[in-house]
Amino acid sequence: MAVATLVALSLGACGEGPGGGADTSEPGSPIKVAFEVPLTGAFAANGLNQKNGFELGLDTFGREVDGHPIEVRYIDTKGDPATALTSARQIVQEGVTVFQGPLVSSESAAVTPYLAQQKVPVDDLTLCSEVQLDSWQKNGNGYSSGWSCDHPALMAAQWAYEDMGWRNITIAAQDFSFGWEVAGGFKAAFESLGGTVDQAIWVPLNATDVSSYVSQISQDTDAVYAEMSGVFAVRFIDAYKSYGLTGAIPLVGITQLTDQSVLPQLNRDAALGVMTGAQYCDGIDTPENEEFVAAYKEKFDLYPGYYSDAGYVKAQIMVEALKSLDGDYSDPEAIAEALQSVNIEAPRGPVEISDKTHSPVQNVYICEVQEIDGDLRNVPIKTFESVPPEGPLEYEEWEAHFRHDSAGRPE
Amino acid sequence: MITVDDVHTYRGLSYVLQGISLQAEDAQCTALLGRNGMGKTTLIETMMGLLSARDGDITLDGTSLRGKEPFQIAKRGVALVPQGRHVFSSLTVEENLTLAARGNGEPGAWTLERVYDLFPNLNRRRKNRGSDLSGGEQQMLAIGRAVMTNPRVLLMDEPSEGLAPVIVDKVGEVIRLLKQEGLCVFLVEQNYGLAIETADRLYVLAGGQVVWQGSPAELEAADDVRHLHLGV
Amino acid sequence: MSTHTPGAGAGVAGWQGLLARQQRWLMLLIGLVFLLIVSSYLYRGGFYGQLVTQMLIFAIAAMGVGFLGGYGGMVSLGQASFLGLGAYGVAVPMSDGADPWTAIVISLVVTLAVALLTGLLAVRVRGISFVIMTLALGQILFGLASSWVDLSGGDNGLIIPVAPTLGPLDLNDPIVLSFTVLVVFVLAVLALRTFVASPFGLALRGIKSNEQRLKTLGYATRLHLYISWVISVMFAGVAGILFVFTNGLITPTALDFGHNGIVTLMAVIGGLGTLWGPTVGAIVIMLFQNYLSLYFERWATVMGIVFVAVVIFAPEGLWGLVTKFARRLTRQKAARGQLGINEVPVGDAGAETESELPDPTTEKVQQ
Amino acid sequence: MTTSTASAVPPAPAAADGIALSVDDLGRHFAGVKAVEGVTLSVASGSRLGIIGPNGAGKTTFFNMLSGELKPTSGRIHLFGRDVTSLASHKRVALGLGRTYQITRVLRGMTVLENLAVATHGLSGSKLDLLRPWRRYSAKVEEAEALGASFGLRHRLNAYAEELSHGEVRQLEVCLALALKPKILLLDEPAAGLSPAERVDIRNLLNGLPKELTLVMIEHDMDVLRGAVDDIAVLHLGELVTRGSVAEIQRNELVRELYLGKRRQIDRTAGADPADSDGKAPHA
Amino acid sequence: MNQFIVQTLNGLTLAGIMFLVSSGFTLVFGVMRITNLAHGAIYLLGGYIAYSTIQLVGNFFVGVIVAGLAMALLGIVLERTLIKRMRGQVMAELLATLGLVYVMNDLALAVWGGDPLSLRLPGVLRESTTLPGGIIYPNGRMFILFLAVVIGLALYFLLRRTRVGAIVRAGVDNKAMVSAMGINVRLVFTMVFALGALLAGVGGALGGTVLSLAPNADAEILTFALIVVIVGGLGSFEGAVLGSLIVGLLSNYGQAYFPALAYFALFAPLVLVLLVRPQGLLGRTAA
Repeated sequence: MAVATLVALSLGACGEGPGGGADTSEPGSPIKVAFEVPLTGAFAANGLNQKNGFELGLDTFGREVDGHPIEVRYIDTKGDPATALTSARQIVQEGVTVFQGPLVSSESAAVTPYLAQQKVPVDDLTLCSEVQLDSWQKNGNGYSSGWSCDHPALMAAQWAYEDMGWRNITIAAQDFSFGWEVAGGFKAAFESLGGTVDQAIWVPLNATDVSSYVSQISQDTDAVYAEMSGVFAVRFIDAYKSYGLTGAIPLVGITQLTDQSVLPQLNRDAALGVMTGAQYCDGIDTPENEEFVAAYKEKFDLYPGYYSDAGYVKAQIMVEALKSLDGDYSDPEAIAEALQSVNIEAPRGPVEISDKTHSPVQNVYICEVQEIDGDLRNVPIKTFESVPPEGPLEYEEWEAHFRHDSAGRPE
Repeated sequence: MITVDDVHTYRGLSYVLQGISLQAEDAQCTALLGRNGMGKTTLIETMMGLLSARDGDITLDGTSLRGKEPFQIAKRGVALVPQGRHVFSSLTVEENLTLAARGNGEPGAWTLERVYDLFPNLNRRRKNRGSDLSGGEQQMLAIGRAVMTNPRVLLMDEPSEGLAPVIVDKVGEVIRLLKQEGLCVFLVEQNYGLAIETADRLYVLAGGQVVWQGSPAELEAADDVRHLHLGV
Repeated sequence: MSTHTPGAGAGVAGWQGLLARQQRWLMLLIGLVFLLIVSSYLYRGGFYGQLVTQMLIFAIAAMGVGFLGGYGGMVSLGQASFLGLGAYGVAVPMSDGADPWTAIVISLVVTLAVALLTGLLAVRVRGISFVIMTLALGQILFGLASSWVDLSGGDNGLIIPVAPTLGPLDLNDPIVLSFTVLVVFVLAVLALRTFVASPFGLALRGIKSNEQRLKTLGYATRLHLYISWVISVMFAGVAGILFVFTNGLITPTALDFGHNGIVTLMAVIGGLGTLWGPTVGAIVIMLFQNYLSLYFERWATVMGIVFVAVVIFAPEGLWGLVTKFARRLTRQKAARGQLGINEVPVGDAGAETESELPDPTTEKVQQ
Repeated sequence: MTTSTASAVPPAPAAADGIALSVDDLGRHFAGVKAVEGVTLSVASGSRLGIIGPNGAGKTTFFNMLSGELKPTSGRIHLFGRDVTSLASHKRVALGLGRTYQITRVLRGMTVLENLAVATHGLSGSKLDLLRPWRRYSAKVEEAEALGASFGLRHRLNAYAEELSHGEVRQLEVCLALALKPKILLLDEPAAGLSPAERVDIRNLLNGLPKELTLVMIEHDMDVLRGAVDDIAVLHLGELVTRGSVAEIQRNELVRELYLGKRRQIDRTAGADPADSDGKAPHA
Repeated sequence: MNQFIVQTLNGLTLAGIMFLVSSGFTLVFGVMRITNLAHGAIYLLGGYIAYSTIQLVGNFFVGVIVAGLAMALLGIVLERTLIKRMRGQVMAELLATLGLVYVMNDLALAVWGGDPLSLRLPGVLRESTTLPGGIIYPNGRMFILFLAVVIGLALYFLLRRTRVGAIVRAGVDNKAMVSAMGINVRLVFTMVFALGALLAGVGGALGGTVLSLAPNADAEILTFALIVVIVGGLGSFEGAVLGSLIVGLLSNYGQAYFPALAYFALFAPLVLVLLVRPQGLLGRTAA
């Protein structure tokens, strides 16, 4: 029995021939794109939005470059770093031209060293860890087209201190690296301006009951800054209302807090007036965005969320870059270089990849949940234009905090 | 009338009942005697359907009980007073009694009141849990519980076990009363005295087979049987 | 070896024959694994080599379950968590800058310490309560791994950048690593075989059969079970060390309920109380996870159904079926030459014969 | 780990008074039911005591307290002059106590030889040996084989215990107890469930036991007891009713009445809370 | 102080949900000696079914009832087709239910996806009430606590005051004798298994308003239930009440006051109980 299966395995292993880089020399041969994305698990909604955005982007910008069809294979990582790594190994062995994803920061941290070692061109969405930063700076094979994790938080801190005049703030964040980066960025910027973070509440990813964390928020803070996503965002905002905080203490958050991936599930009264520091809001008033929102709504009957925009931008950058290569996709280094040199006008505004951090220089918005034509929408109330990844901080100061926070909770 | 016809029963891998045939008449007490480990309890459990016979048949008034579940056999009118009493320890005395109550509506049927009349001790302790009773009270309860189903056949497995003589006398009285009411009482005993005094017909079991049958007087006379198979 | 007793000879020879056959199996298996690893690295850059390596690692952990459950009668549902403990035992010191060898030693010490401590609890309960307790222990380790962020990195897990080197052997080379795993696996099999054949193993089977009786034969049964628990946990710990170096990463999911169940499943599907059962189970389940999942999305459903079917229809497990068949053949051969040798029932004794009604508080735990 | 259980317990002092076992006012209650009450008796080294009494008299409960499987609710137990009342079973075994069970407790999933090998390792440090195959302990294996052979199991050494006949299981049960070379042996109904022919085997087996072995034996069958024991203690309703030589007990009218169930009025506090069946607590 | 009261109320709500789940588990164990490891999966499935029902008919209470009934039905099917085949083999039953966990979770994944879902309470239950002392507390949680108490009392009445309850308790004492009294124990078993599943299903529907419904939520709740029954005593109804209170409160206080040690707060009672009273606080002598 054991022997039989081993033999079968061994035949399977030998039968499919040598692996390695994708062979794209033949005319009409496919460009192999691997897309790791969580389609199940806690991050599934984000993953699905991103996939939808990517599909719409391919529809818009083309599924074929110079006669080579773009062949996308989506791999469900379940939000689990170990799965992401195992799948990455498997798919890279089978040959890949461009690697997209993964989405979750811990997945990126797991996959990045392997992809760097294999010199695979990769666009992994968000820059959240020291591992990525080091790897991009050293190998240049990858970048994050979405944003660096703390980017919107840095500007939200500046806005909170300067525009709103808040001095004491409570932070509530999910207890994982994305949460650490976001909360740490907010804290670093807010404190460097002179403010105080009086309480930090960390919600474990496996928390059974989010509202028991909400009930820990003290009544005498100026405002709450929240990093919550998916069902945690829904629970958090609901609990915020039911424990009597809505209307009493302003709630500001990361993009995901009121992103369209959760907004329809929110209690209307609880959601109205919640503000976010965001790199994309569905209510951005530009032709690019209006076109994108209309197309997205037509195709999926939903308003696009930030992850939809991110998927769309990924496709836009990739197609533009591939076009610049004149049909030669044999050199991973050239592909990586091309991907990072594209400057585009995206729904979220102009996007340019920074040489220092390999993450975007782009607009950051402060948005507010408003009701427009009976729908809840995120509407920009302030725009910071073409902000570098370090935001209001000095670059060295930013890099120090960034490296520190990606390894553990900020103090 | 309950008839056991060439019954073979295994317990796990051991072949315990090796072809037993016997018969218990209505309004009589039929007793089965034998040493420890000879298969007496196995026979009772087979009759009640708690163990299934590999071969042979058991009939109640001509209807086969083969393959019937214990509760079906009980519903047909067979009741069990098990060895070790096994009263429901977490139930009160009254709950123990009413649990299986199946009044047949006839005058003279067993009711809670009649059981309490017969065993006044139980009446006094009716709110106590089964586990709080003494051994004798538990035996009374086990008998009371069995008759509350208004059975036609009563199987009793060593009702004298571990009881003071005066309680054993009480058991004897109850058996005689039930006989008078027309019940078919099938008694498995080690207590030679109780069996001799209450039974109308006796069987002796050894090595999974019936080795002797007869009346009490015949057994009193059969010294060799008593000595060899009963150690008496 | 005293086989002079007439009549006993056939049985013993049959048993030895079986052992000899098992040794041939072992050689064959190792040879095949060798071939497989080499060919997969040559042709596919290591993915299948990786898969085989993972199979062997999980087989080691499952052997721990098989040892305690199959021979001692105590089925653990926390083995993956102890595997995770071994892995974190390496990963935590290494992320604080320890060198790999130091980390391995720390991991072994930590796992041993936890095994010694939890053993005190483990030997206090039996049967179902034991299973539940191991499950709870596993969930607690899982909870610690995900919530003790400062140490474990939370849900991100910890990444291991380098594996140790030993003279010319660099475990950073995946082929070398795979063969190291193979060597450890063979050692684990030999250890298990030795343990089972020893007086200790004999007593353990006795405890499974009737613990009370062993006590009145002079055995401090809790001591035996305690030692077995520690051995079982150490199998998981060693597997965890190999796991973290092979994977380069350990995350809390590796310790969760699903993984705990899967390791137990490996031991049960393969056959509790058999030498090769856990390995067979590990191969089958890893194939389900990595191979069937390519073609059939609902592979977990199939795995669950297969598992339930094995529990119902082949409680001795897949390898148990094979040995049962082999033993029956041996017996038939023997029976031709000898008189009066019955077919040997394989597996556990039935419930003890008791001359009274079944009593729920004394019901035997069977499996 | 290296200290075996045997050496963990100091060797039993030779009982100066020549008493192997003594119990003093021993009692055990199960949730209000008295299974054993106020039993006091002693057994001289090398002597043989039979215990009789009807079912439910508390005999097995009494044995379970002697072997340490049940804790007494009152009273003390001394083994070879040492108070063992709260000593664990396996430590009493180390002091030289062996026992058999009424409901046999052989190791069913193992062969006869394996059963016996487990027993022969029972009191030696080798039981914790993880490395050397038990079959290579040739002295122990030979001892096990010899023991089996001397009690009629020579041809059944490789049979699984669950394949044995009733009588063979009884023999194995006694062999297991003897493998520990006990100084005192408790036998719980060794003849229960045996055919007349098998009873003869058991009687021969008992007669073949070493003379210096102290024996306490529960048995219903006076034929088995006759010639096997020096005197007999009678338990009834958990209490020690009388004790005397086999002949005395057979003559004793009270015993005949109790034991044979031919009751007339007996001069005892009738109606005293009787005991539950042997060794089984009502479910508390 | 107010903070403490809120945390206590939160802990009690959690205890209420744990009680619903663990009482079903302990009931099935007590009567049938079945360790149903799929109990958590039934909880989760109940939550999912409530979710879909509410989506469909728009009424929360219909969702809860449908979830309970659907799980009871599933319980009947499982008992009749699967458990029946392994009567009395406790370890086989346990392992088979472990296999079921994978099947049920995988099928739930296929139907409801891996995205965490949450149930929305209707109307006034979504509001808050200001309690004496100025504490604002969500009505929904008070409602869940209330419902758990009501269901608990109903169960107590069923078990202690009715003939059916007497049969169930008698079944715990001695199944064979109940059968010999002319009662169809098989039917009782099926009903008890169905009741256990019903409680888990209702627990899932109510729990889904506070806790997320997602893959792995089943393991989480199963762990809670197991710790509750180990602490309270396997098979003991009163033990489930006591254990739920202890575990619910400790778990919540742990999260609120010692977040890093929250898991130790669960571990501590388990270890203490195992060391001092392995059969659980209100359990009978260990089997």
